[in-house]
Amino acid sequence: MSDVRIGVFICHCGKNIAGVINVPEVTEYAKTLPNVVYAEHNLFTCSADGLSSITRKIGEYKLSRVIVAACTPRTHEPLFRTACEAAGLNKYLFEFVNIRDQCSWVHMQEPEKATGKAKDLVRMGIAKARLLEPLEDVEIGVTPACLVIGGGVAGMSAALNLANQGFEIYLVERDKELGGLLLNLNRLFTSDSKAEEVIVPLTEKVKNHQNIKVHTSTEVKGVAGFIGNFDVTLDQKGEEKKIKVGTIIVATGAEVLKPVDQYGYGDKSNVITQLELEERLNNGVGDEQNIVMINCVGARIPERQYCSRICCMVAIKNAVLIKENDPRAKVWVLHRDLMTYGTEFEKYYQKAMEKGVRFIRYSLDKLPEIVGNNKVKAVKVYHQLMGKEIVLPCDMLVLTTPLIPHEDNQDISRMLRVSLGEHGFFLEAHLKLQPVEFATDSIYVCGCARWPASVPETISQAYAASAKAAIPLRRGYIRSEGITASVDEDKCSGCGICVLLCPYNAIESQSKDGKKLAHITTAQCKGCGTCGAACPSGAISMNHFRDEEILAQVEALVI
Amino acid sequence: MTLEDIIKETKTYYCLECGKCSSICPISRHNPSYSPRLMLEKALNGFEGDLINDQELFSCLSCYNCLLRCPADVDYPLFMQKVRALASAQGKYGVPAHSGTLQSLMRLMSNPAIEQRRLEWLSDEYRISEKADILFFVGCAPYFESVLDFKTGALDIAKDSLKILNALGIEPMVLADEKCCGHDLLWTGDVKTFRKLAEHNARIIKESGAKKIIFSCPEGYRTFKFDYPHYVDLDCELQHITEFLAENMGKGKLNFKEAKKKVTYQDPCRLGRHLGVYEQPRKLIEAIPGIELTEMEHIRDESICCGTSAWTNCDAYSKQIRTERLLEAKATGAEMLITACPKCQIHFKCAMVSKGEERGPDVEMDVMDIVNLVASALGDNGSE
Amino acid sequence: MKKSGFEPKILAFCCNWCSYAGADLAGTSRIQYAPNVRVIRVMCSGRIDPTFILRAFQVGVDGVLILGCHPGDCHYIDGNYKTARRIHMLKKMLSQLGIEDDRLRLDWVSAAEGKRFASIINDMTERIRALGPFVR
Amino acid sequence: MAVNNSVLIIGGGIAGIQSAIDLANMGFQVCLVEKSPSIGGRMAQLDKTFPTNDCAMCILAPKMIEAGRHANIKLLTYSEVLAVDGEVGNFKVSIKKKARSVDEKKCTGCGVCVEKCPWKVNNEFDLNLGQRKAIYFAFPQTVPKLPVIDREHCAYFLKGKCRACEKFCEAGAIKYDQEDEIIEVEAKAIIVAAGFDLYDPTPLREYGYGRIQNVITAMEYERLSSASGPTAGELKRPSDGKIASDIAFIQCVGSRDVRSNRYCSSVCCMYGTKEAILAYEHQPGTKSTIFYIDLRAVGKRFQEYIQRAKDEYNVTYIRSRPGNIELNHHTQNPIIWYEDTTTGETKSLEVELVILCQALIPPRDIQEMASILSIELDEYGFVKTPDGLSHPVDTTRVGILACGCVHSPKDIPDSVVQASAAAARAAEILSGGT
Repeated sequence: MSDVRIGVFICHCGKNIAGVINVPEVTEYAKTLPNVVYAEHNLFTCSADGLSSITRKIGEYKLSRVIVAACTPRTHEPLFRTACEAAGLNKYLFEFVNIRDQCSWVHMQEPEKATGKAKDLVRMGIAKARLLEPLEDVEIGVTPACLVIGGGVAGMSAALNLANQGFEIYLVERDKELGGLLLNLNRLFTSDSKAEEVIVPLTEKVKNHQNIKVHTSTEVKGVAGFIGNFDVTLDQKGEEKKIKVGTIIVATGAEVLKPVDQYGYGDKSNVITQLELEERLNNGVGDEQNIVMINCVGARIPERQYCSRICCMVAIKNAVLIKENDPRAKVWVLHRDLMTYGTEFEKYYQKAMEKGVRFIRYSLDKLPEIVGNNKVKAVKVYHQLMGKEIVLPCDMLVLTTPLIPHEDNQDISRMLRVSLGEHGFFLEAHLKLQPVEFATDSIYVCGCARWPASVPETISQAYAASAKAAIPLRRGYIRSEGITASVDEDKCSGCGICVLLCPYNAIESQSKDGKKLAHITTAQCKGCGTCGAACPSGAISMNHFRDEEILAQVEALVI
Repeated sequence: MTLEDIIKETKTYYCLECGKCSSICPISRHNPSYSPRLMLEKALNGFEGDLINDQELFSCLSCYNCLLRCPADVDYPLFMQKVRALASAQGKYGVPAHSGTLQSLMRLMSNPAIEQRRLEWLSDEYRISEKADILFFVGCAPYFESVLDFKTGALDIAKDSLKILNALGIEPMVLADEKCCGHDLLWTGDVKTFRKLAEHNARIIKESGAKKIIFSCPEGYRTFKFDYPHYVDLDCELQHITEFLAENMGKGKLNFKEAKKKVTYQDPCRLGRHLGVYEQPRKLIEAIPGIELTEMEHIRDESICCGTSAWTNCDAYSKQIRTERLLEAKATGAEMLITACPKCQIHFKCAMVSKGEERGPDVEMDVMDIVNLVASALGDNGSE
Repeated sequence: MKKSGFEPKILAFCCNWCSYAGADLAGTSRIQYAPNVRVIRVMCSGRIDPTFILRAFQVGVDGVLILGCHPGDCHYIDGNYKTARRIHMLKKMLSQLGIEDDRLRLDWVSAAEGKRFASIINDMTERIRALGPFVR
Repeated sequence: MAVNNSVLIIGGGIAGIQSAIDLANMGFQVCLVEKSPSIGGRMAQLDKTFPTNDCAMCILAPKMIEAGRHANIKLLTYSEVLAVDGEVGNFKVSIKKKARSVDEKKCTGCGVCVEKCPWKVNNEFDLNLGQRKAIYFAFPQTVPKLPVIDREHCAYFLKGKCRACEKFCEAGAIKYDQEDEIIEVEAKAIIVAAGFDLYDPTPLREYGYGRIQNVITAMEYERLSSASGPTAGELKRPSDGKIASDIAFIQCVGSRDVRSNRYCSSVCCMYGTKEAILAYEHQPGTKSTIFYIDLRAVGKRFQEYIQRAKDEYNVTYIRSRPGNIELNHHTQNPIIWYEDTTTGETKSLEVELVILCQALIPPRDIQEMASILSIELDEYGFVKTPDGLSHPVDTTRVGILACGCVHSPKDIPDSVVQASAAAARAAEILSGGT
């Protein structure tokens, strides 16, 4: 440690610090501490002259560590790091000591004690600084191609957007046709335009785009490699194909629940789902005069608690289409809450009311009942808001069922090492601010694979996912801070505790010359240090927060 | 007109079933089981029978509170008017007040054979013309005076209206064969008779050549303005006397003598919420020197109804409503409650005439029509 | 064994994203609290190795505070849960060692809870003051 | 400043910030224009966010700092767009940068000036529930960390004396004579992320807002509930500072109503529920009643959130839209009149505090903005999308995109999604596609 040369810069922050803490005294004290070869105090260390002074002194005094005692690292650390780099000092050899936000500002009545605390904090900072090691930010190259899994409106929109930005796209669809769920739909709310008016032109653009390689009847069989560099194995009807991509977008969509054994579905001929109704409406409606729709069949129940977001609109839209086709027809929508959120949906709901569609609220404790043997003749519903039972004549009973996740979401999540949420939809990195990202970099999600969504919402998410994917693709690399964990392979016992603990799946057990070892994909490590804390054999060190560094701080607390 | 037609015309299909109407309905407030929303539900779900046979179908005051607040744009008062027509077609008229005397009177009136002598009260201290641009529509005041067993003061409204108009140098026409405007019949569903009356009035008014009609009764005014156009065509300017006076006070020779009084003012539903006349009456009251106007807690479009309308379903709840309103008036410290509708005056006075524990606390307060107030304040040179 | 004029030395580990930010907010809001605590910043409370805590007591620190994000808020998904488990176990061990339970405290402070941070510090300081110095 | 290959973003709320960061990270030059003194927008005013109860500032601040520091992002706060010429590929935009009366280069953000300023003014960030100085930071975590002199209330600008801030500023950053600047910016594409304003419930007189002290708006509640708000997070009701333990929330105030806005504001059912949960967390045992029409909980984990509110946080939901609120003159408690729509009975409920879940409305200056940008608005005054189905973030003018609540009310995740979507569309346009 003798060769370590530490420079200490203490900030007055005007009167913010100097008004309470005796800054000169602290500066003098710092000078007395081992390895400190220089110390000064400035009115504002973050000001232009403050920063240039740091850079200058590093040269003059051949400083190998720099400490600034000032406001807080959360806002100013990057600034001072740049000042160090300007003088050719590795930015990880800088240490920040917080003597304003956590000292002068909170002990204004006790200047002596505040000054004492400041000394302790500076001493602790210096203790850590002695042990600091230079680190490099990690840069991993990114293969300039993107794999989009799922050829529905989500996948195609994402693919097209990225392709138009000039990137190479592999679009993989397991069915023989592109289009996904929309292929089975008639008209789309709220414009009532035909589904094919959306899907056909989109499919054409995708098929004819030079940057997009479409693989239909194809499934993703395996994904190896790590972020930015994936080796993907595709399986096209038994025929394997290997591709290399840098980013992956999961757009596998969802499916509509079949309400087996509910309200006579499956055994009564005139009971169908909204999805089946779409087909009928597509081929010109029948002459049913009394149509009853029941919403939330299989949704918002204890077994499946969630609301599938779009079903109310699906029902209302189909009800409107029936009324427009035959105004004399009677359509009742039995619901539990009408989820026509926002401007457009609420307006569409009003349109339905104008057309004469009637809405009846039922509650979970008194479900509607069907009347009739091989056909449903009537539906009995307890009208919650009238407090009485109503019998509705019924020629056709339409059940509105939720979107549910695909069974094989499991396989994909395992292959990509991304998580699923409680209901089996894919789990985003952060519900509020990272809705289309996974905790793992360079893999993204959009559309109904994530959560039920309308067509415009799906397209927005698709674009959002391609925006995220475009970042590493454009840069050509992914950079992450040098503050990551590393394994000392001699110490590692290969117990695998760290593998289980890592929230980012950055650690995996690899066997190296017969010995099981923890291997950290630095690019994937976010530097939380959970692994380091748990490693029983002290093999993992969390750089910049290494045991020695923290212990040195601890020991320096008490003289 | 079928129930479905009514639903369309009144935009009942927009109902969000939110119940806001009920929670601001003066009837529901005192009779918790009365729910305008439920009436609409019955219609929307095809329970026409229940709707028509519902005793409370005739409870609605058509006070317009719900209409002004409904978030879904449903015209409940009109819905009531129309559904009551369906009901009356099946002989349902609700519970007529004063054993239906007034309704019979109106129906009789519609008989062309009848020759009214309804201008007997018109002594020569009032000046009217055979031909004039302005017509004063007297309304049913003269009849009320004789039908009801307590001093309504209704007739004085007619008299004082003329007195004031004369004071302004106006000698209006008054029609000897004017008939009931039909308001009460229309609102109890007797469209047939209403049409007869409307046609009669329209005819004689056209013949009279009147250009402008002045009303002292907001019900007549409302009926001529909003309902007649659907049944007859009559092209006249219409005004409530307070609007007319507020307009002409300045120019005319209306000068008032000092009248020391603290008064408060009741916005009648029809003049206020229906026709939007809030300012003119106040302007008029404040024009009288010495008169101090102190407002009640609920005024203008939040004003509280006098508790009954169209002489039907005048029950304990009606009584509670008007007693409450009188207490609110009293609370202002005013000596006198001024209103601008003969019906309001009658109902408030009635509330004070018939007392008794079960009808809530007794209230004593002078009630007077704005027209009487203005007339009483006229200086001598006023009516020269 | 309350000693007059005894000023406890307390060590606090704060995670970078929530509790450290909360401590800063106490500063920006000028909330005054006891000057007995020295903060060591780590990226995540999940980083905190029981050794750190034991070493602190070893060198004569009177009390140790572990402050992380509220459950569910962890910037690193669930680091704070892991900490909770670890500290729970450690506390058992300390009690076996006869070290008073109050000397080690785990708590949650969000980046918006400057006030909460201050009151935890004050409370901790008072408890340790009551316990007296840690002398072994 | 004339930058090529750049995107101009109007609005520095979470949507604008997200678009900016995404584009900047893609390597494009971005100019982010915000009319208030700091970025952060509405989210900065919120206490916590549903359904995770993440504290809003904890998750927002890092993004604000990132945007503030990013080499590819030029921040223009306290600035307004005056005119836009040209077309997609080369828009010419002139922006007014209002005078802060503070030298950005010299100011270190230490805040001594604010401390020393003797003049207290109502703080609009706290909806005037609290006070700030005449020279002030919009809120503690502002980006950039620069104070502003509120010239309407500064004694020096009013009376020509004081100069306290100047005297104590050791950095010598106070510039009373600073003037508005006009800045010309070139942009290939523009993203409108102007956000929303909040409906003022005063016109709905039946609810007594402004007349009954203990009837407040949801945003006022957010500030009262926020640890860094005017009451340091204590739910003191306005009339007497009593901590309210019996609260009612009224949904659809200014929403789903022909007399104000007929659309649904999308987020009120959820934020109402969140605020009820927070009330309980602040003071366990607190009772909340939420009046609603349809309980619109369509997002991920929303239904579970509602369930938890019922099971664990003493929240009751009543399906009804109250008709009016009266005042109990003795207790200062609001009395809510409503119909229990399941029984048809008209009832009243007396509580200690009523929170009106106010609607989200288009920014009050949207008309002006629309004419400057020559884009069309929909019937409600939100930005119109020509093909809402296939092009959800486009506007009626090629090269101008829109995201977030300026399109229609939506929650934070949906806004963030649209923000990134707009960034992707802009990138597409900048790459020569359309």
